[in-house]
Order: sequence, then C-alpha cells, then structure tokens
Amino acid sequence: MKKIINAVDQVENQMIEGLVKAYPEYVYRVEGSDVLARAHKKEGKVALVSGGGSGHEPAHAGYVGTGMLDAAVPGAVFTSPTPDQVYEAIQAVATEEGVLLVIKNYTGDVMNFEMAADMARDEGIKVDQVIVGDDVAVDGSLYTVGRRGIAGTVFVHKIAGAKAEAGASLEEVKAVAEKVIANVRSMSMAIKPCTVPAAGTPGFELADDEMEIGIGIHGEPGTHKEKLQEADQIVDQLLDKILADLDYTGSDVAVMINGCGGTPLMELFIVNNHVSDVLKEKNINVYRTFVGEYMTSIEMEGFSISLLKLDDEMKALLDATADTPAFKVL
Amino acid sequence: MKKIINAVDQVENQMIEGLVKAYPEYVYRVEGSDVLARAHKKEGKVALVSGGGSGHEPAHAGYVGTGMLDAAVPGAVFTSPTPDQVYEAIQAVATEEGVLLVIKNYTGDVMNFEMAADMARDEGIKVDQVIVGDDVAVDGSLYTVGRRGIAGTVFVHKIAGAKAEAGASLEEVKAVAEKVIANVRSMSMAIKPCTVPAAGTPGFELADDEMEIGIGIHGEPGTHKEKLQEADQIVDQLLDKILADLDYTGSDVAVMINGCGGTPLMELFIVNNHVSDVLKEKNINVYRTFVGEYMTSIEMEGFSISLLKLDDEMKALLDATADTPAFKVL
Amino acid sequence: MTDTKKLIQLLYSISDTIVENAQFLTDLDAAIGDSDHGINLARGFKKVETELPALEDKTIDAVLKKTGMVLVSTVGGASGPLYGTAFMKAGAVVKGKSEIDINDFLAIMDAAIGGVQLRGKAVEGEKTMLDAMIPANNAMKKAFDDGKDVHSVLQAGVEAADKGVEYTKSIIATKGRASYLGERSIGHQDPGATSFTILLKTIANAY
Amino acid sequence: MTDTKKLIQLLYSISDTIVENAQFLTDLDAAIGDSDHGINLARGFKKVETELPALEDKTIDAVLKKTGMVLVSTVGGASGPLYGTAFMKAGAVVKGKSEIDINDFLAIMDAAIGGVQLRGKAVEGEKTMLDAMIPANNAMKKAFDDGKDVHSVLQAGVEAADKGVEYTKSIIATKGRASYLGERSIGHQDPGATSFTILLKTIANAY
Ligand SMILES: Nc1ncnc2c1ncn2[C@@H]1O[C@H](COP(=O)(O)OP(=O)(O)O)[C@@H](O)[C@H]1O
Ligand SMILES: Nc1ncnc2c1ncn2[C@@H]1O[C@H](COP(=O)(O)OP(=O)(O)O)[C@@H](O)[C@H]1O
Ligand SMILES: [Mg+2]
Ligand SMILES: [Mg+2]
Ligand SMILES: [Mg+2]
Ligand SMILES: [Mg+2]
Repeated sequence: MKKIINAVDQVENQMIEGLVKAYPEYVYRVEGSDVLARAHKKEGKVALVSGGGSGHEPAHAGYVGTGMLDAAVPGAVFTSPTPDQVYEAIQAVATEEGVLLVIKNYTGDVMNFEMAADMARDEGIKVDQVIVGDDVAVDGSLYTVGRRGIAGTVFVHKIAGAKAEAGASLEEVKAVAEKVIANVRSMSMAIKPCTVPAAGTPGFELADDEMEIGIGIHGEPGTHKEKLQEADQIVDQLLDKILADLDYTGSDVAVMINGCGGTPLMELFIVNNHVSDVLKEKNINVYRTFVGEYMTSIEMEGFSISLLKLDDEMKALLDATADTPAFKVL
Repeated sequence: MKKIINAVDQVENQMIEGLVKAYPEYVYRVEGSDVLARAHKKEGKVALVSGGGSGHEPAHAGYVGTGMLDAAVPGAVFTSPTPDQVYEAIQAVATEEGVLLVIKNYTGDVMNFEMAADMARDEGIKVDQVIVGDDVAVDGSLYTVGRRGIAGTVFVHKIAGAKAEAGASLEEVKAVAEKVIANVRSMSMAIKPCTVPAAGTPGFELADDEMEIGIGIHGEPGTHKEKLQEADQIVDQLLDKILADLDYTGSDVAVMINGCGGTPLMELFIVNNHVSDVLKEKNINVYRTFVGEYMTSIEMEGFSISLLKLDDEMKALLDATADTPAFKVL
Repeated sequence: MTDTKKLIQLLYSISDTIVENAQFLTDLDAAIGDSDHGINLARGFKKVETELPALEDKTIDAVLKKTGMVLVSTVGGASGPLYGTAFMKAGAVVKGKSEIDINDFLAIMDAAIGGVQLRGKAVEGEKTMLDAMIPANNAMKKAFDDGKDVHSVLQAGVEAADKGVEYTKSIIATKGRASYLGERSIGHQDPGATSFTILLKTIANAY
Repeated sequence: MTDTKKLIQLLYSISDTIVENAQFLTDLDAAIGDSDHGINLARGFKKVETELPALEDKTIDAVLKKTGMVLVSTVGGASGPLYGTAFMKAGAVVKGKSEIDINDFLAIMDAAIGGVQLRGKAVEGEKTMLDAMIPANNAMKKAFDDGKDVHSVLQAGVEAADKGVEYTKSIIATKGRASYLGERSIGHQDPGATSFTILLKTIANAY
C-alpha cells in the first residue's frame, strides 16, 4: 500500500480537518463529532443531511453549502457512520421546516441513518428520508436488498438541495428527491482497485489486461471480470445496461461521467466523447454534462456513467445556483 | 500500460471532442484546429491565451470561460503545441485590446508561443506575453533556463483573467500577471509515475517504498528519489523549500494543494491539514485555499503545493467571479 | 455460571480475539464485501474495553447494554447496528441480574438473534451472521434439553456455528453487501458468521 | 551530388529511420526528459512524407523549406521549432538550386546550426543536439579541406557526431528539459544529439 498519509488511524480525522481548514467559508466541524455542517446555519428551509463511509471524496462534505447539503456525516473509510454521528448532524442543522436524509441504499447506511432518525424524532425533530438506488449493475428485484446508491446520488443532492434552498416544504423536497431517484440510472467499471488504508491490501485484483464491470463505490468486486476493451466498447456495454433499464428516448438528460478517484480527466473526456455520440444517435438530448470526480472510491481507476431523465422542474433545479466546495453552478 | 482509451493516436483528439461535447456552453473547437476557444467571443477586453502539452487536464481548456482564459491550445501529450496552433488561438480570440499569452517556462513552450506571437504581430495583432516559472525545485539562477512553470500558473490564469474581464488594458493585465508570477512559488512530489499513451512506459520507476521529489508536470523524473515518508514530513520538506525562497511572514496567502491526476482527494486534504497548521505556526495567514486537480500529469500520484503572496489587488481579483468548466468562483 | 466480573473478563477476551482476527475478518470481507468487517469490529471492541473498568459494580444487563451502545456508536457499517442491537436486546432479557446461568444465556441468544433480525430483516440461508447464530442457538438448546453441562452445551454451539460458517460458503448472499455479487459470492464464507463464531468460541473456551 | 529527386528519396529514408528509432529516442527522453522525443519526430516526419510527392518538381530550397515548415507545425516541443528552423534556414542558403554539391551541404550545415542557435540560444557543451551537430560539421569541413571525397566527408561527420553523443553522457544539461535534473542528467546521452546523428547516418549511408 503506497499512500500519502500519516498514521492509518488518523486518516479520517486529518481528512476532515484538512477539509475544514481549506473551506472555512463553507463548512465547520460540529464540536466533538465528525460531522461537517454548513458554515452559516440557514433557518427557514428544509435541511438536507447525507453521508456514508469516507473514501468517496468530494462526497459528501464537498457538497455542503448553498443549494445542496446542510450537513455531511462521514464514517470510517467505506463504513457507514454510526447513528450518534448522524444524529449529531441532524441536530446541528435541523430547522422548523424539518430534515431530509439522503441515504444510499446499503444495509449499513440504511440501518444507521434510520436509528438516528428515530433518535431525532424522539426529540421532536421532523425527519424524513429518501433512499437512492441507481446502480443498474445489480438486480433491483423484490428478492434482493435492492440497488446500490452510487454517483447518481449527487444529482439528488443538487436537485433536492436547490428545492430546499428555494424554501419548499419537507414533502415537496422529498417528492423531488424521489423523482430524481426514479429517473436516474448509473453503472461503473474499474481497471484498478483501491486500498482501504486500514486494510492495507486492495479489495480485488486485476491482471494487466482485465477490467472489473459493475463495481460499487466501496472498493468491492463488481459483477464480473472481463478482458480490458477500448473505451468506446466499455461505454457501449455500460450504456446498454442503463438504457435497457429506463426508456430515455426523446428526453433531455443530465449526464455525469464520474471518475473513481485515480482516473485521469483525459480518460473521462474520452469516455464522454463516445457517451455523447451514442446518446445523440439514440435521439436522447444531452441537456447538461458533468465530467469529473463526484463520488470516488479513494484511488480506484475507473468511471461510472449516470443518466438523469429531466423534466422542466428538475432542469430548473439543476441549473439553480449552487455554491459548495466541490459543486458550483453560477 | 492500462488505460481507458481507444487508439493511442486518437487520445488528444477524442479528449478535445469529449470536452467540447461536455461543455458547449463554455467552449468550442476552432474549426480545423485543436484550439478550444470561449463559446461567446468577448470583445472589448484583452484576450488571454494559454496552453501547453495535453495531459494536464483540466488545464488548460478547463479554464476557458468568464474571468479566466479566452482560448487554450493543447499540444500532443506533454508536448508544447506548434506555432500554427497557437496562432490559430490568437486569431480566434484577438480583440482590439490585444492578446496576452501565458506561457509556462519550458524551452519548447517558449519557442513555439514566441513564433506564433511573431506570426500574429505580422498580421497586426497586438500580442504580449508572460512566462511563468514557479517551481522552486529547480535552480532559478542565471546559468539555467530558469524555473519551470507548474500549478502556480493557474493563479496567473485566474488573476490576470479577472483583470482582463474587468476591462483593463494589455499593459495592466500583463502587469498583474507579472505580479502573480513574482509572488507565487510551488513544489511537487510523486509516489507513482504516469505513462504517456504513445510511449507506453512510465517516465520513471519507483520502488514500493520510494518517492520522487521535485518532479515537473510532464511525467519526468524529479530532482531526487527518497524513502517514502509520512504526509506531514513530505509537506515539511516541500514547504521548507518554498518558504526559504520567498518571505511570506505576516502575509496573506492563497494556497493550492494540487493533485497530479491519480491522487485521491483524501490524501490532498490530509496534506492540506498539515500545510495549514505549518503556515499558521509561521504567522502566514491563509486567505483562500484550493484543494483539487488543477494542473495534472495524466494519472500520476503525487501533489504540489503552491503559495501565492497576496496584496489587495490580487485578493480582489482572486475573489472575482469566474465561470469555467473547471474553476468557478461565485 | 457468570457474574459481572466474569462477564467483564469475557469481554476483554472477546476484544482480544476480535483484534487478533481483525485482518482475517477483513480479508474475508474483501472477497465478498468491502474490506472492513474486522477493522470495524476491532474499533468497536477496543472502545468497549476502555469502558469496562467503569462497569465493575454494575449489573449484567447494564454491562451488556453499554457494550451494545458502544458498538452501535463506534462500529458503523451493517455489523455495528446488528451486533450493537444484539447486545442491547441481550441485556434487556436479564434485567437487574448480577449473575446469570446457562438458562439465561440461552435467553440472551434468543434475544440477540431477535435483535439482529429486527434490524436486518434477514432469515436463515441468506449468508449472514444468522447462519451461524441460529444453528448455534438451536444446538445449544438441544444439548441443554439433553441435560448436558455448561461446557458441553457451549461446545455444541461452537460446532454448529462452525458448520454454519461452512454452510455459508455454499450459498448465494441475498442480504448485505455480498448480495451484490450474486453467484460470485459462492465459495466464500460470510465474515459476520465467522466473527460470531469467533466470539462464541471465546466464550466457550472460558467454561 | 544531390538533386531534388535524390533529396526526396533521402527524406523518405530519414523518415523511415526516425520512425524505426522512435521508441529508442523516446526511451532516451524518458531518462532525462519527458518521453516524447521519438514520438514527436516520428509524427513530424510521417507528415513530411505525405507532402513529398507534391514536391518532386520543386527546387532543393523549396523542399527543405517545406520540410522545415511541416516539422514546425507538427512536431511541437523543443525539437519542433529547432529542427524546423534548421531545415528552413538550410533552404535559405541554397535558394533556387535544383542540385547541390558537398560544398552546399556544408553551407546547409552551417545554416542549420545557426537556426538551432537562433531559436535555442545554446552553445556547445550544454547537452543538446548541438553537441552532435557542431563537431560533425567541423569534422566534415576538415575532411573536405583535406580533399576527402563525399563519402569520406560524410563518414567523418558521422564519427564526430557519434563521439558528440558519447560526450553528452559525460556532461550536465544546462539547456532544455534535461537541465532540471542537474547532476542527475550525467550518464545519459542526449536524445536530440542522438536523433541528429541518426539523421546524418541516413544521409551518409546514401553516398
Ligand atoms: N441484513 C442482515 N442481517 C444480518 N446480518 C447481516 C445483514 N447484512 C449484513 N450482515 C452481516 O454483516 C456482515 C458485514 O459487516 P461489515 O463488513 O462490518 O458491514 P458492511 O457490509 O456495511 O461493510 C456480513 O458478513 C453479514 O454477516
Ligand atoms: N535550447 C536548446 N538548444 C538546442 N537543442 C535543444 C535545446 N533545448 C532542447 N534541445 C534539444 O531538444 C531535445 C528534446 O526534444 P523533445 O523531447 O522533442 O522536446 P521537449 O524537451 O520539449 O519534450 C533535447 O534532447 C535537446 O537535444
Ligand atoms: Mg463497510
Ligand atoms: Mg515534450
Ligand atoms: Mg464490510
Ligand atoms: Mg521531450
């Protein structure tokens, strides 16, 4: 394991400190906790809280600020935060208008956030939640735990965040979040695994000519291995799965080409070149594109494609001002 | 070499295409060239043109837009663009007010940009230039070619760009660019090299416990190899060199913690944690911090620290609105 | 069978064993999960250790509840709420007691399993910790009904848990993170079933 | 000695040799530069090749100038303007000629070196292509003054260029990208000096 870190058990803490020291105009660390909350608490609006394991930077703390999240709760690397931490976050930002939890669909995340929501409700705080499951790599049928939440979650943060910022009610913010969840699909692949600092060895191994298809965002193996192909063929494979799952024909879409942490932007643009061509050919209109690192897996090399089918409301909210360390719309 | 690309000789072209397709609201590709110019040509202001080899994404095309560059000229990977391409860029964005070329100090870049400037002047276009050399890893004495331009160049783009956007004259824009150059210092290190696609093998090799200190941004070896140390010790070493070169005591500074392309944000925040602590201890006041990928070397793992000593003019220009694909200030 | 002092000793031993096996559990999790199960539990039990000295005068249920709360607030992931709830529910069935016998222990096992199922909504055969917990509990009940002594009852539980772990190799995960792997999860033992078995072994070795 | 047809043949051969040696030159550049010298020159000469058919009826200087312009506009980096200017300046000294002799060739070499120095502002001993070009030129002049034939003159140049390349191993770079390495550049031969020597050898082999 080769990393630019200090003691392994200081990774999460020093990362939080480094982030707060970089962006004090956006976030502060809630005293005695790992929670990162909006520098100036905003009353009179629904508060959005999200989180998950660390290792997904800039998610989730990078999205705290105007028009997105009010607080982010990072757990240990790839480990969902504990209920008391989520509860701290809820307490720090809760308003009269209520709190919406944006949870990615993982057993651990769901259990920990729900326990925190219970604790908050016991204190009289209005809390509701949405669960994001956008990953088409895994079977979403009734007999499974459902789909994982991956990079598409960032669209939920952006759009529900804009709705909340505009003063909508908890029900309205939740409704638009659910609409995004219903309309976003993603899929990922990797050519190099990542290593959890405390574990010391990568979550899977790949030969020089192999790639892993259908990976999640926690360094875990995907649905299968394959011989490495050219970028355009990989894009075709991921898009096929996504487009088979939801009919995007004739619609306006937001595209996110998300790097997994170690992927050079060069490759993400090459990926976008073909994604854009295929969508055009299939009569799907690209409304807005985001290329970069939004939901990473430490230093993993790979990418995900997310497609969000937009209506007028979602378009307006996607275009609304956002000012956070890692996501800005002017 | 394991990369998500198609044919090696299509890397630069498909990257440009992918970028233009992602951000048509910001940039267009000048017909028949590799130049990326501002989507809506802005008259009545000095135009800023910068560039260099590809492989530094988001530099330089990611900085084309309001308040930064008017055109970017990407050459082949790590190879400075040819004079005719730079000339195309100048032609595409030149205004009555003139054009300022922001050149990083490399023999090739300087020669190619200067040849283009000559061509443009022959056509009656007003052109001037600045040369950035912020890398303290290399000796800047009279007997050398001078210092390399690395990540500090992005501060020149931002601040001179804001000055130009505000309607300043070519002389004024050049003067503030020179002021940034005089006040910015940077230094880099890497734990993993990168591979130029067309070359197929990395520019240097490192053992599992080694790091390379004083690297440039072209995948080339640095000034020396060392045993890998903890993040804080690496930071101390780079900061020592920077702070010995310019007296920052008591000043306000802008800090850039720049990832080389493959470095996870996790590590960059851990780096910033210590940078911030050391500066505080040395009575240097952090005015604004930028943590992310600004001037990369494809998938290299490593980082650079840049410190810009600010005066009131530079502060105001740093804070001015910028709206480009990869650098936004609200 | 067990007073507070002995329980605290047991918890120290459990913590030691989990810490010793942290890498092993994490490696198991790497194969079908996200490489953190051992790290998570070790973090939790190390924190539990620091709380134990203050619990020496407390009743059994207070120690179990505190352990559960510490696990919930330090472990994270899926196993944090699951093990945490298991310990908390275990405490609830021996309320006010300062000594427990094997009968109480079987009630504790029932409650712990109930807690895991309350949170995780899984049943046997889904490749989770339940595939060690439930057969172990059944085997211990049977041995107890057969009139076996404490030592033999616990050994019966360990044997069944071990078999349960073996069994998890043969099935597809349908709960937790391993479920995303589908068929690919076959051949690998479940980390949570393994950690439970390690925990039960540590208890059994003390009697 | 050389008419346009022969020059064009020579340029095809040079292009072939550069392409064959692209990996070698790039590897040399990896050690003390940025792994692109061979790639850069190969890209340029491949483009030159595509222009050659249209130049068959042109004078020597037109062919040289066009070659220089194509190199400038396709090679990039430091070597693009340097080699490009060298060819353009070479063209300028044989203006209007459709055939050149060894005397012209020596003038071409002077002009090419002048072009490289105009652009790059380097002198001998700075570990650049000049460390092959200048000694080669001097050796060729001497051989010519000694009354040697074309073949021997060119061979003398090649020998001196080879020695120049060897010499670059022993010195620190003070110009170009390798200069950033300081002491670390010692022991490595200069890519540009090597590519020039390869080019001169290709010419020499044709006479
Ligand atoms: N729904 C569930 N019911 C019971 N046990 C579960 C459930 N989901 C996961 N587990 C157990 O949790 C273990 C994984 O724990 P851990 O790795 O700490 O959490 P995470 O999966 O969040 O990384 C699995 O091996 C399994 O035994
Ligand atoms: N100032 C200079 N004068 C003469 N030759 C130079 C100068 N700078 C660099 N060179 C030559 O250019 C070669 C490198 O070319 P190349 O790798 O194509 O360009 P770059 O260094 O821009 O990547 C060096 O090996 C050296 O011979
Ligand atoms: Mg986990
Ligand atoms: Mg180069
Ligand atoms: Mg796990
Ligand atoms: Mg080079």
